[in-house]
This record gives sequence, structure tokens and C-alpha cells, in this order.
Amino acid sequence: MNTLRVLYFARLRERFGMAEETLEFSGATAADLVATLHARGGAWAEELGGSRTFRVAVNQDVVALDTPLPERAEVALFPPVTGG
Amino acid sequence: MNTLRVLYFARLRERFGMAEETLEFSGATAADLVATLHARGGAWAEELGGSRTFRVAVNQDVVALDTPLPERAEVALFPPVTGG
Amino acid sequence: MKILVQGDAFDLGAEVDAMRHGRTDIGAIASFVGLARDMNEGSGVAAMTLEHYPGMTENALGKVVDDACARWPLLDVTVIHRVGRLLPGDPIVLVAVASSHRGEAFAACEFIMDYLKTRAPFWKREETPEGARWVEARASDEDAAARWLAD
Amino acid sequence: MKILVQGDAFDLGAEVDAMRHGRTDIGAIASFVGLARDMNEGSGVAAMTLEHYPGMTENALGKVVDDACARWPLLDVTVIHRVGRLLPGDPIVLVAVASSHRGEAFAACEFIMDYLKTRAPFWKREETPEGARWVEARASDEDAAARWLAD
Repeated sequence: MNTLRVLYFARLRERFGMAEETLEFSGATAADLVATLHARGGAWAEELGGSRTFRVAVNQDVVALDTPLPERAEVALFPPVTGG
Repeated sequence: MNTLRVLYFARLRERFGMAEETLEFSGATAADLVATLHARGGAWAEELGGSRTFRVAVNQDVVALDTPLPERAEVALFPPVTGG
Repeated sequence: MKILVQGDAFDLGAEVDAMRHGRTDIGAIASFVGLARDMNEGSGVAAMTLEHYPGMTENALGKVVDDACARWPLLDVTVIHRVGRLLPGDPIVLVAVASSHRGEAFAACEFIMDYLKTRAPFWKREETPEGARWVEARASDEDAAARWLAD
Repeated sequence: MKILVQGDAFDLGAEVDAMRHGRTDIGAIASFVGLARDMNEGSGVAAMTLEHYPGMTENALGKVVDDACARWPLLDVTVIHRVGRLLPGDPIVLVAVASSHRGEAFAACEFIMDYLKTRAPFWKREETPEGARWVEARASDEDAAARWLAD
């Protein structure tokens, strides 16, 4: 099992009702983590089900969904950025 | 006769040894004025003889040499600008 | 190089003066200030709150600045981005770029803004008469960043 | 709109603050400061003197700003150009452009600088170890201005 720190920002933080959680994860890739979260249903299924756009960062770099998650990775899910 | 106020700037002012003169002019165009000044010889011939680039402004607008000179025009001769 | 994420206002004049202080090799400083507007997407905006991802934000801004320095011979770069609650008229972001010549300074300043808009993890939440809403990312910002890839 | 030709130094921060003061419709202010460098064309420059054509200078700058306002929806423009003797490191010219969106502000600011360089009657005389010399116009400045014609 891989112990991940998972962070949520902006709309996802609000919709999921949490900014951060620690997760025991048995999958391999970012896509596996998204599938695990999606299976929680409700806002998780709505936001991660494909109709809304989101980004995944692993250890503070935005990555593609097929990226493997390193041990004890910091994973963040968030909407496309809107700064500046 | 047309009474012109003729101004010289930058390198032309230095080479001609004057910033301004009043000139009784019998020609029609900016080219005629340049020919008149060129005929003075020396620095006038060198600067206005075609090997050096210069600009002519009539009443504060840069013009082509075939532009007619209005009555009592303010005519300025100067090198290409180098501000900013 | 100076990269800051802060709640406080910044001082454009002081930042540009700090860049040029004691130097005689800078010929051009291009700068940009982005401000909170009272209108967006057809609605009045009473205030906005900027959220960010501490740590990743500074890393992402650092990479954008590094990319700019790899493309152009820059003498100095300053990027300051505010977070927290801001009112219409408040400055949000400052980018200043010093170079020997103006073309490089303008290009790098616009490049940094375009990439900051698409790569740095900031999110805007606007307070409007219809309630609060998260600002949606614009396709035009993706387009603005993508045009640098063709160069 | 504000166009000034002056001997005194200008204050970038104060000029940009004056543009945005009391307004909430400006989203972007792009600005540029050109500075006197200690080197040009391979020679050290100890000082420079800027000469201009009073009257025509203000008219020419006004036309450049009008052209920019005709091309882009600008909210405000400030142009300040210094004349007289300047030392390396001294600011020479300031252009600041306010608009709703950044693309217009950047484009107009660069456009104004490019046309100012080729249309406004200023001339630089540099003091170098080899003596004083008038700066020659650059073909690259003509090219920079000409590229706006293709748009």
C-alpha cells in the first residue's frame, strides 16, 4: 500500500468538503486514484466523471493520468487555473 | 517670393552652424528648397547631396520631397530620428 | 530574479527601481500589472478571492521565469502575485522584465503572463449579485500560451 | 491621455497609480521604461544628450497615441519622454497603456514604442572615449515599426 497525501483546491475543495486527506492507495497510476475517488459517488462522481475538466499534480507537477504515483506522493486535484 | 522659416536639428544643426534661418524662397517644392541649400556648397552639399539620409518636415509633418511649400511654411531638415 | 506570492499590495515603482538600482546595462524594462475589474462575463463583481497551492505556486512561477530566461537574454525578472480577498481596482499581479533591448523585454513579459495564466495554480472566486462563483478557465488564455510554441 | 516632453525624471509608480486611481474598469496596464545604457555600438557611453523639435514632438507623439487608440480599445495612455543630458542608468522614456484585457495593453504599448522610435523627432548625442557622436538610426527600429503595417 502507498500512503498518499491528497489535496483539493478551489471548486473541488468546496464540492468535496475537504482540503486534504491521507489515503492508503493500492493502485499504480493517477488514473487509478481518480477511479477510486470517483467510486465514492455524489460530488466525487460528478466532478471526476468526465463532464468537468480537472487537473492532477503529482509532487507539485501537473501530470497525465497514466503517470505512476511514487511512494508517499503529494497528489493534488484542481480545476484549470484562473490566476493573473 | 515665399518667406520660409527653416529649422535644422541634431547633426545638421551642428554641421550648418545654425539652428534656424528665415529664407526668401522662389521655388515651389521641398526639393527646390533642398537644391537651393545644396548650392551653398561645403557642409550643405555634403549633407544634402544624397550620400547622407535626411528628412524634411513642413509645418511639423514629415513630407516627401515633391511636396509644395505653403506660404510662410515652417520647414525643418533633420537626420532620421533616434529617440526612445 | 524575484518571485513572491503575498496578500499585501505591491509597489510597481519600487520594484522597477530595485531592478535598475546601481546598474547601467539595462536598456529596457517592460512591466505588466493585472487588476481586479468590476465586471466579468457580463456580471458585476463586488470582490474576488484568490486561492492558490502553496509550494507548487512558487515552483510553477519559477519554471515559467526559467523558460523565459532560456528563450531571451534577460537581465532581471520580478513576479509578484497576490492571494486573498481583493476589491475591484486592486492590483493582482505584477511582472517586470529587464533586458538590454526592448523587443526581448516586451516578449518575455507577455510570455510570462501568458504562461502564468495557464500554469500557475491560482483560482479566482468572484462575488456577484447572483452569488459567489469560481471563475472558469478561458480558452483564449490557452490560445495565448500556445502561440509561443510555434516560435 | 497624457503626453509630456520634459527634462525632469518621471515616476513610473505614480504615473500608473494616476491611471488606475478611482477606476474599476481597467484589467491590464502594460508599461515600458527605456533607460540610458553605458554601452552602444561597442563603445562606452559616459553620457548622452537628447535634442528634440519642440512642437512637432508633441504632435508626433499625439499622432502615435491616436493611431494606437484607433487600433485597440484603450482606456488610457501616458507617454513621457525626457530631453537634455542623461547619464547611464537614467530613465529616458515611459509608455503606459491601460485596457480591459492584457493582449491589447501589451500590443499597444509595444506599438507606441516602435512608432515613437521612428516618428518622434528626438536625437541622441553620445559622449564616448572617442569623442561625441550622433547616434545613427537603426534599420531594426524601422523593421519593428513596419511589422505593424502587415496586421
